[in-house]
Amino acid sequence: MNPIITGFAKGIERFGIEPSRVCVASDIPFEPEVVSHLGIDFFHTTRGRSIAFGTGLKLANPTLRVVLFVGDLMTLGGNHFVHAGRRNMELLVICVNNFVYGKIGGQPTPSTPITFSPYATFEEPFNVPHLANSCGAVYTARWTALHTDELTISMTEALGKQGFSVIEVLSPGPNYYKGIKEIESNLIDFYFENSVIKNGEDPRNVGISPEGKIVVGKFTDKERPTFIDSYNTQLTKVLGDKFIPYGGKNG
Amino acid sequence: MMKANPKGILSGTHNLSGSEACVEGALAAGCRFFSGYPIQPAIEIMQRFLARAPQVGATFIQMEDEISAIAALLGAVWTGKKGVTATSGPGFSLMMENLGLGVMLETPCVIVNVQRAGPSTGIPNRPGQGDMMQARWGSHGDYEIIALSPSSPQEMFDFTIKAFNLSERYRVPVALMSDEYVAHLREKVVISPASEIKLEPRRYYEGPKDKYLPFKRDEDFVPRMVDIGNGYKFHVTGLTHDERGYPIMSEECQEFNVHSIVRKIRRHADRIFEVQEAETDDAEIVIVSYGVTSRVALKAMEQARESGMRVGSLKLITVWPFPEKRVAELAKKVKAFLVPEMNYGQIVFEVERCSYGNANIVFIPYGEKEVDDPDDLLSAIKQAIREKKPRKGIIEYNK
Amino acid sequence: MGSLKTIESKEVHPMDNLLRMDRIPHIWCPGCGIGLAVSAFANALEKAKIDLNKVCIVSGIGCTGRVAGYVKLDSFHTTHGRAIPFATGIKLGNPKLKVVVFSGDGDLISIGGNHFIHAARRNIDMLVICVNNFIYAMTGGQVAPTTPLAAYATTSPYGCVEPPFNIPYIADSSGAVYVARWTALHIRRLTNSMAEALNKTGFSVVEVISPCATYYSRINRLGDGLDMMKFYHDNSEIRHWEDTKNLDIGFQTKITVGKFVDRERPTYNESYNKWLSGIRGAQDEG
Amino acid sequence: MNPITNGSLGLGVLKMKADPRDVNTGVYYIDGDVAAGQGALAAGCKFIGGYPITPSTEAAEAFARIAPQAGAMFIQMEDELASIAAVVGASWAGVKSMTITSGPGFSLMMESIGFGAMLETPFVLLNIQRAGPSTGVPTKTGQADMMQSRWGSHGDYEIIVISPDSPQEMFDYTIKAFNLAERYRCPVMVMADECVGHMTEKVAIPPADEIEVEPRRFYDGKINEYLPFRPGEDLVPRMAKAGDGHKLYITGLIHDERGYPIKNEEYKSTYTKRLVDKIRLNKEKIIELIEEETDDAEVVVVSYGISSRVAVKGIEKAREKGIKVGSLRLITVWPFPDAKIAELAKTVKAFVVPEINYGQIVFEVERCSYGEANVVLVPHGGGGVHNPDDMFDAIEYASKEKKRIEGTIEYKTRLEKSVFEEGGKLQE
Repeated sequence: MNPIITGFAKGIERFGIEPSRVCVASDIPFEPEVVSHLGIDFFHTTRGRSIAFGTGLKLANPTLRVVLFVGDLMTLGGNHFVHAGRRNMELLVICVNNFVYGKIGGQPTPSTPITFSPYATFEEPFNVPHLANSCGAVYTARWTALHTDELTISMTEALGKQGFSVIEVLSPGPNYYKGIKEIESNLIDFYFENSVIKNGEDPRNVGISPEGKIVVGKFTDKERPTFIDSYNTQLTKVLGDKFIPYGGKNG
Repeated sequence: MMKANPKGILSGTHNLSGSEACVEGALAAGCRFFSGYPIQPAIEIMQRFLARAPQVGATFIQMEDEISAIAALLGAVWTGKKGVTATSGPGFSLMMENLGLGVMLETPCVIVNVQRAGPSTGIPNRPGQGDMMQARWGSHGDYEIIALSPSSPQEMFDFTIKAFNLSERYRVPVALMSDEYVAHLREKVVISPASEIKLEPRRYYEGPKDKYLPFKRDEDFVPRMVDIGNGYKFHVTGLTHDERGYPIMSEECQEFNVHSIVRKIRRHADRIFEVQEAETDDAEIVIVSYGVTSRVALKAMEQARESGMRVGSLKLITVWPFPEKRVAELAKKVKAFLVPEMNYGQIVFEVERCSYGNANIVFIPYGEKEVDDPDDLLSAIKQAIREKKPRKGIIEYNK
Repeated sequence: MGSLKTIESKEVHPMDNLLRMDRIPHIWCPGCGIGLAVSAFANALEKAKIDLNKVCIVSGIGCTGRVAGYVKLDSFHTTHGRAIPFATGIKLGNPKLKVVVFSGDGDLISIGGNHFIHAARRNIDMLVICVNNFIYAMTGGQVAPTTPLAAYATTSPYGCVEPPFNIPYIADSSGAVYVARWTALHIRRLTNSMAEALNKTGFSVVEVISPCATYYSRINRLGDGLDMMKFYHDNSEIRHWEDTKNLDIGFQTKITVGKFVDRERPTYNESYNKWLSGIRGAQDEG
Repeated sequence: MNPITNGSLGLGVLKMKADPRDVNTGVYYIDGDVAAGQGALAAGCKFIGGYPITPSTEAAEAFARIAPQAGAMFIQMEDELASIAAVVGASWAGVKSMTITSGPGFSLMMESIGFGAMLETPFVLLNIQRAGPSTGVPTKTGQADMMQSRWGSHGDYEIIVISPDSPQEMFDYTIKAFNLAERYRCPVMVMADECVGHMTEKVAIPPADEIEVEPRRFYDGKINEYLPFRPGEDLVPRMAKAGDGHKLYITGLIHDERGYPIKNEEYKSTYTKRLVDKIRLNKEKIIELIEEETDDAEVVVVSYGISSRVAVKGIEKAREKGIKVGSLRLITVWPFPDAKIAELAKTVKAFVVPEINYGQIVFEVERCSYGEANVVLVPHGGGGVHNPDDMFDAIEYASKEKKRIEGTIEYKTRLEKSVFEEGGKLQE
């Protein structure tokens, strides 16, 4: 987690947004000290609901910059993910992925690693950038937690994007690996060493499979009207003067 | 009743945690399907099942959330498998909608809830008993359900089998309301030989194929089942339906359908409910408890008896249906009921209701101390004995 | 419905053994396309030559959700959005069955969107028939995640502001092995597609664009069911193997139909069995 | 809106009037769902997240039509899980928010209701009950989610539930629900039903200056000293909103006053206790009842929602026959008026409880009467309302029964007899 938060903090600083306008909703609890250091508002939501929660925050106060940290491979929140993408809600989703566990050291044995695996290894994982792209995200990128510079650049760029942006970060999740320090450090190195940067690659080709390299990079960067934009456009068109455009200074 | 299939039964004496015992119980009961989603502190049940699945040829799936876990479970049960899912507080809340579907389709299945401290995310790795009322009332609409509450790994094993038997017998989802403490507690568990484990077979329909009515009730008021894929071509729906399973949107059908679902359990409540009593014959104080708190209750009772206080214990094995009659009977004899719970008052309201003002009710809420410390209970017993006048309402014990 | 007598007639319609004639008449409005989809499905069942006793159909909630009640197979009408996980359970409980999920766009893509993408990712062997009428019809014409931009619905009284889902694209990108789209007009091609998909192993999706004369076309003043059919006739373009990302549907724009994806991937059951035998092998060695 | 947030001021001062821009003053002929939408608007609600479900959709549709002109937002989310999560989020962004649903959607919302209660988030949930369980009869009425509203989420929490019985009350009590939610910083549920939701009646919307609105009780102290969960007056903490530099840390885990998660059991027992106590100790201020002729009554009809309107017929008939009947209508069903029932139980012979379910609130009445009065349940499975004759018969029976009977006496309705005993045919 830590390299990601560092990247995030640097992103906020470089982009130059007032931290108090940044609001993080997350499935993963942050350390209180970290939040206080970042100077943001932080909401630890129920599992999987952070994107829906963030949608509420953003719509009720469009001046906020809402960032979501999503763990658990979006399993519970997959639906909120695809729909927020479709609406092009102005949210930045940082998807912390730790799923390739079964890959290291070959196949798992029934007694040990699989029990730690958040995902049974006989299932194929999502290709997150492709899914995000196909449901309409305007920005998708993937990095490992060790690509610190690239991650910071991506965070800075994505904070400035108008629309649904997704950054997938491959990183061992602390919850599943408690007490197995050895694996944790190995895994993160494994990701880094096996990755290859291919900016602008078609997201459909960046699926992660047990064979081959992990493709990282920035895959999507496009423009689409956000939810609030199209809301205002459509309603002004229909209602004319009677409509109070949404998302003014005070929401 | 029939005997269990020896395949998959680890007969003998083991040192198992509650979670492991639960899985062994499920396998002994012939359960061959598990669908779940990882959640603390129910994760061990899932892991154990996954580890045991290859050995017994069981099917396991980790779904995308708890909603789909229970939906998949219901689907699997209709193929003829016995199935189980395990979860905890937040997951249990997500299952509520499809628990209602299970009730409406009268699908036998077992839902293990390893209760943790709530509400919301609460404390994921600490025990609680805050979902007891939810088990009975958590889904919308009227229904009745069976809930069991084990207090030890041995009971996790036994009650899991009992839960499967009850669910097959009455065609109703059964909730096994365990808690983090029991699920993680490691104790001796005796697994009897298969020949001594009695199982309730599924109540299959045995008539001509074209005459099958999925919701026609037999003499016990329970409808008969068939498996998918055998040419019965039946239809079932979550809408209010008649005997054929076809939806009819009328108040008569609603009365027929839903009242039958409620009656099915209420009519057999006396047969379903089970309590364990200890020294209630001459007791002036009776501790009503369930699950892990009953361990403390028994300890407190013994200590109190040693110092000459006439204390008895009523341990609820089935929390739902609630043993109304037994509590009402006891209320007339005793001075007070003591109800320790790891929540801020749930089952105590039921005890209050069923004692009809005949006994004082003392409630001991979520303790600050470890669950197995009987001190609070002992001093509450002393207080209750000292109390001379009958008092209405729940007296909350002050530490 | 329940009190209606079974229609007694000496003549037997060829569909009679596939439909629950004691449930007819059905609840769908005149001009609706769901009946056509059901009829195509019934024909496809015959065409696919599979044992009808081993086919089971699961529906969710909504107009299309009622399909399960009219098809004479083992049929389940489940809760809103949960048809796919329910069907997953059936498939895993008894892998010999052919499971068909027949439901609407709101049910499968809105509330059940998560189950949809996850079942596709797992490649659970089932056929999903998604009738897309661009609106929530059963509840009275609310905006759906498939409602085209600027189209009207009761909960978007000033025009829909959200871009719609492109169902084949989302199915494709989450891993479906067979994806096709037809309108309710393309009965023959639809039947062929369904028959083909019934014999396909893996997560297959057939999207059926269907008119909703009562809500979608009435609110948007598009005429009745027949007018919509006419529109489909004039504006559908058959383009097989088109890249799924180009399949967006706008408000009264061209609709691209065809078969877009047909590939092979190991199903969940296959991977699971492989995993099981791997473990069994390991245990035997140990 | 300009809430007065000076902590030193008393409660009375905190009350303010509705914003005239949000109030469509006038007399209308509208249904309950639409009235609830108007009520929400008048109460200052600026955000509704919903998902279509019969029979609650009209309320969402009504709000969707009026929202854009009032600077409010209506969004139809992808499911009920998302709707309620968005509503909790919107509330923390500083606006009053509401969600609308019915039975199955209500069940899906259970997890996040606990989340809302844990975060002490003010929001309103409108549940237009239909006949259940599961899909049941979507288009017809029921009252079987009453216990669910109190106990449906896991863990211990307390909640406020209001049950209106007419479109006018849908308007009035939606406003009251917002006021209570803001006052006690907790989710408040308006448990209406299909009958009330679809009933069209006269609804008078008063001028804005006659509508009392409770503004959000924002924290107004120094920025770095804000503690989101420090109990203030009546155990209720002050609220802040996201984006004001408070560096909020809000979690559904058990937390301390700062909002930081703690894993100390000891603290839990005091912290979550407050969630419960905040409502239990303020019970008398929250409870609203309508009591009629209970002084010398021998039978009291305890009812809520639509059942109370049907009960009136039975009560009138009984009075004509000389039976002394009183009526106790629960406006707030939760917290339950324990003390009031216990007090009445001493003087009356029996309670008659009509409910459109097979026994929910009747068990509470039974509990609180401590065996001092008989308790008669007039059940109805839903899909319609009671037959007033049943109501009368039950009252008559209750007034004649001499024996004290333990437990709830289930009155056998005409409907039940016709379905189960007389071999009645099930008809559409």
